[in-house]
Amino acid sequence: MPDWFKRSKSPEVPEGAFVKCTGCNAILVTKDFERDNKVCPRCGHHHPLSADERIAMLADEDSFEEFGNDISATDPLAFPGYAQKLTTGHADESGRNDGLVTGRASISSRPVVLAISDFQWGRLAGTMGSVFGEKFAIATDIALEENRPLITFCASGGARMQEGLVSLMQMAKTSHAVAKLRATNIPYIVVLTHPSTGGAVASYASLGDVIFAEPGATVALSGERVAAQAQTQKVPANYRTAEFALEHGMIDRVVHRRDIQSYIARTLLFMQSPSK
Amino acid sequence: MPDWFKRSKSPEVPEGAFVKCTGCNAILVTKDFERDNKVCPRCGHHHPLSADERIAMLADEDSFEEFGNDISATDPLAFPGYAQKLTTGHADESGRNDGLVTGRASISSRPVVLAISDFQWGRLAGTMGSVFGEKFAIATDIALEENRPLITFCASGGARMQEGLVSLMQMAKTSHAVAKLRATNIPYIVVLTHPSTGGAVASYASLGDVIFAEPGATVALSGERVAAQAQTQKVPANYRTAEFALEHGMIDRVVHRRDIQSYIARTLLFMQSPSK
Amino acid sequence: MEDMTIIEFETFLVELDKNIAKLKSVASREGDTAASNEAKQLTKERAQLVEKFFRKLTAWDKVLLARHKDRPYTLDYVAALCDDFLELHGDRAFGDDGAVVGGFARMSGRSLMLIGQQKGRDLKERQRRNFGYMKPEGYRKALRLMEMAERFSRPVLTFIDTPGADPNVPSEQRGISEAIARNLREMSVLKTPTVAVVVGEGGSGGALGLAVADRVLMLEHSFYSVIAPEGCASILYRDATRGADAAKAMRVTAQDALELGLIDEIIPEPLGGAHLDIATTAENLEKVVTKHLDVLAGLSVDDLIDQRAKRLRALGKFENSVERWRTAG
Amino acid sequence: MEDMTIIEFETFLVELDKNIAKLKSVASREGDTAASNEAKQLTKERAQLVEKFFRKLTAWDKVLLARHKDRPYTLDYVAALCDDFLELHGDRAFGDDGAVVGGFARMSGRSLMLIGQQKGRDLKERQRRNFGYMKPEGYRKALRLMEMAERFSRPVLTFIDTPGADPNVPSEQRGISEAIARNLREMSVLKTPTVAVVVGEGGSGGALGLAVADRVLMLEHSFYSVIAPEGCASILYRDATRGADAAKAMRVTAQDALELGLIDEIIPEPLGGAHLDIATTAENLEKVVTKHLDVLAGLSVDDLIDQRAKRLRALGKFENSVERWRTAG
Ligand SMILES: [Zn+2]
Ligand SMILES: [Zn+2]
Repeated sequence: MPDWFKRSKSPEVPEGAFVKCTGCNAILVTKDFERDNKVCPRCGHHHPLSADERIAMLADEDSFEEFGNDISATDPLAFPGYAQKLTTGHADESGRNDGLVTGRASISSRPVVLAISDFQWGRLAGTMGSVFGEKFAIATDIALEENRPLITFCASGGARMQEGLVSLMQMAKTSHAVAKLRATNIPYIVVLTHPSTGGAVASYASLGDVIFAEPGATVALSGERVAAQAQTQKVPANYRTAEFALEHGMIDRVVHRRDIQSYIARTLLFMQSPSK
Repeated sequence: MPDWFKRSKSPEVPEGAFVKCTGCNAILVTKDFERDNKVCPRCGHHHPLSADERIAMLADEDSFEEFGNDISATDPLAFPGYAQKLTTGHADESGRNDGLVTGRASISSRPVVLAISDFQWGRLAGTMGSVFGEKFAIATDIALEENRPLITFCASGGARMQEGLVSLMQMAKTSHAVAKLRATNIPYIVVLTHPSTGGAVASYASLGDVIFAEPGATVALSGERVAAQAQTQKVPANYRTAEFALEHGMIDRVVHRRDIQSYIARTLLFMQSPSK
Repeated sequence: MEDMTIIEFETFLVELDKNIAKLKSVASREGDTAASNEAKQLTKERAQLVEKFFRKLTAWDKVLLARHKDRPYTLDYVAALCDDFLELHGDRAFGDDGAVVGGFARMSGRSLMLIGQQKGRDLKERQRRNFGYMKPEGYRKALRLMEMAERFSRPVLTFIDTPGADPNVPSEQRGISEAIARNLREMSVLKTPTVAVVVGEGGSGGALGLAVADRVLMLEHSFYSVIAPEGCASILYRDATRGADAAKAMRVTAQDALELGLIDEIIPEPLGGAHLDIATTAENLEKVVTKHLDVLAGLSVDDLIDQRAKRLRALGKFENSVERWRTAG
Repeated sequence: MEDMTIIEFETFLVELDKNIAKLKSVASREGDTAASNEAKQLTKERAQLVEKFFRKLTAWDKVLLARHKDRPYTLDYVAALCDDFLELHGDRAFGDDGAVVGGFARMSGRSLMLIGQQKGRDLKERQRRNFGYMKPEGYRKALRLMEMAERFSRPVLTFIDTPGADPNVPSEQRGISEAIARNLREMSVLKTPTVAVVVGEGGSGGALGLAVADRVLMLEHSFYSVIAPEGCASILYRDATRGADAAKAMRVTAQDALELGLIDEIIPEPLGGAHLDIATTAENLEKVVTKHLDVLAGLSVDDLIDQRAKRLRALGKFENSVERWRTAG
């Protein structure tokens, strides 16, 4: 199991009413923890959220209308173990067809399209396969047709190895989708969450007009092991983090989860307010 | 006198028939030296050329038709010593009004516009004053009207201090002229010669579709003294040279003077041959 | 008094104010009418002195004022002027330059992209912001933000306050010349209204790299120069300490720039300089900037680009004759 | 024979050729008819063995062939194909990446922008070219050249041959992800015809960063993969040495890519691989590339962009039903 996977696992629950922070081991009251959107008040560690939790945090109440849930993967290579993972994913309680959840919503009353990654789905680490690519493209099509900004939250291990070269091509497909948004000046906002790696950051997730990231999120092209093997020089302390990406000019801001909704709303206000 | 000025001075002439290379002190036969376009066959040092020498080397025979020689500087600030330099410049044997020489020509039978800097004119170090800016703009206008590529050779100490803020604005004026070429896909080729510094490289001279430079030419924003004063760290051996600029991705090639005509012709062939 | 620089004059005023305070204190403690009258007299004379001094500031005084340690910086104006400012970071290629800040701003009910050169207040911040010397990644960050503003049809407002572009080896390595040149080119054809305000030091190409705009404004005591006065002095007089003479010779003040037709308007500062009353300065600035933005907002993009092109094409002072110099020799 | 890899088979052939040569030498020196006949027989069998071996190359053989130390690289094709090649350098912002070459090329009477990933032959060149691992400045140089081609309406031809993008700290620092992502975006809407040819290793995103094109072609024994077979093996089997199994599972060959509808055509290599006959390989390549460029040249820019958009939009294998997996559990 990759290291980032271990680090990003959900907090242990010693008793139903309490959770232990995976960042600092503090014991937290579950109710408070949920209210804080699973950010530890002690150490600030941002624990993983499901797509539904993200949507609840972000979208105006009852505004989310999902789309794109009627397509599914085909295991085009008959790749070892992939069918099993897909079956597991489809059986999961969210009822989703993929780790990318797409839909219309409004944020502070502004209509938007959301494309939110769920890292857990199918234990497939938010990877980009054909369904991911198609749902992202549908989300873009709707954003274009209805003149809605597209907002995406990334949490991904990269391209989905199990679909071979087909999955690599999803990088081209999603980047082209962004090109279409850009050509028509439709706002495209990216939020990088833990972990944002591989093919995701080498395509759609690095192409936001504005890019925010959650504190401490891993942001890097190479997986941790590849990175460790490849290094011939000293590795900076914050290497492969959101803070590192900020320092090197790759993202606009590191934003605490409690502020992300307001940062997105302020960005949309800038991009969409009528010209004077 | 700035150091680069000393380094770039014309070779000493021990006897009329011989010259001494300022690069390696070799004694060369003047006739051979002239035939080699003032490049030392021993050490490869590229000695300064006048604009007329450049044009002779570059343009098809008798193809050069000068324009823009009917305007002149006004000393808008009544700056100490400037009037004297302008008078000297205008008295020089070239009969020119400024260190920038502009005209129509053809290169390998392709019609072009040339804008060639003469470093010596008025002992004003090829600086960019109002006349420079206007002549460059006229050259661009003609390039646009007649669909001719613009080819410029830079040899400049930067903006012309003696015209104060007016001269700084020539950076904006020439850069805008390049923007117009770019918008209409008219080829713009820059050749950096010794020295290409200051406001020149921070404007039109860094904006070529293709940028060539002569070997050993100084290429830098800061003058040598400023650079020396400002450094707090080890300075690379080839610092502020064409070779340094190449290494750091700022120019396309370092090209020997004997090859420059052919490199320009090949570039024009690429940019202008009919699409197939 | 005549030979004092503005900084010396400020020191003199501090002493004078101490004296006045002392007199007032004596007057109130001991009911000393003479002291009271002298205090009043000195206060009156102080006001006259200030009036007189500021009526004939030299170019060098303007340089010193523009560099004054208490001079308001970009973020001071942001604090005074903006209802909201969401700072954005990074050039998406190398780094985030602290010598320039930029982001979404709300000002007078308008959304705009605000970009400004930023010096630091204390030593630590000064170092972080490289004393206002921008690096290539700074110009590239600024261009990224300007292109975003263009895409979303927002005006761009830039604040200029830099001694110049960073002249160090790493900046040459990463193409400081290219970064400035590209900004000049792209700003000259940016399809959205642009206003640049020199609020402090307008240091040569490093300043111009953010100042190709539809309107260029200057604060009353800012300056704008092709080369630092000290640099000019060391070339012209072989004496870098003669910056005052060079500043005069190069005509670096806002008033000179206006006379030369290179800027559009001067924004008045409160008596004694912007640092004595940031709120009033910011108010003046907002008024003038808003006026120009309103005019520019009324233009079509084509007209805007066309007017800017004409403006840039017309820059320069020359004659259509070469006779003067030919015969001068 | 069955279990030999292509590299082992080549070694075997070298031994075999030595035997044949020895027999021939004996035959000619001593007039030994038996030796002469045996030499003839072995030569015939050799040809059959080669035929047979190459008819059933495994995915792993393809990987080994694509990485073969004598495999022709971009500059070998340039030498064989181009009447003129003027290499251009630099990204105009940071550096010049030796792992990618690009410039003006004349090929079959056509001017085009040729850009290719380039490994090195000897150790020194390999290091200079970073073993074909491109850095951010490489992708940015390539994009600069592609945009120049677009401006002058020249087609772009890219050669793909990389183990992947450079994964080291400095490349992360300078935004290797951003550089690739930007290339994908910009290549997807570049207003000029583009053809990409995988000539050796098509290593994941590092390859794709130059391979979003109107036509994607592959040499017969090249491969193209979402992750290096060894990397896949170390995830899938926790054993990086099982690259052969992973290569098969991921279907990385040109034939697989064609079957999956991800590429347009396979360019045949001479028997035994491109390295045995560069001239013939280059000829085949030129023929196929020219054919596609001719077709693309006949399209208007709008049609070109439209077709490329449709092509990109259609990438992926999915069903319009989720029932299969829901019921599978
Ligand atoms: Zn904690
Ligand atoms: Zn010599």
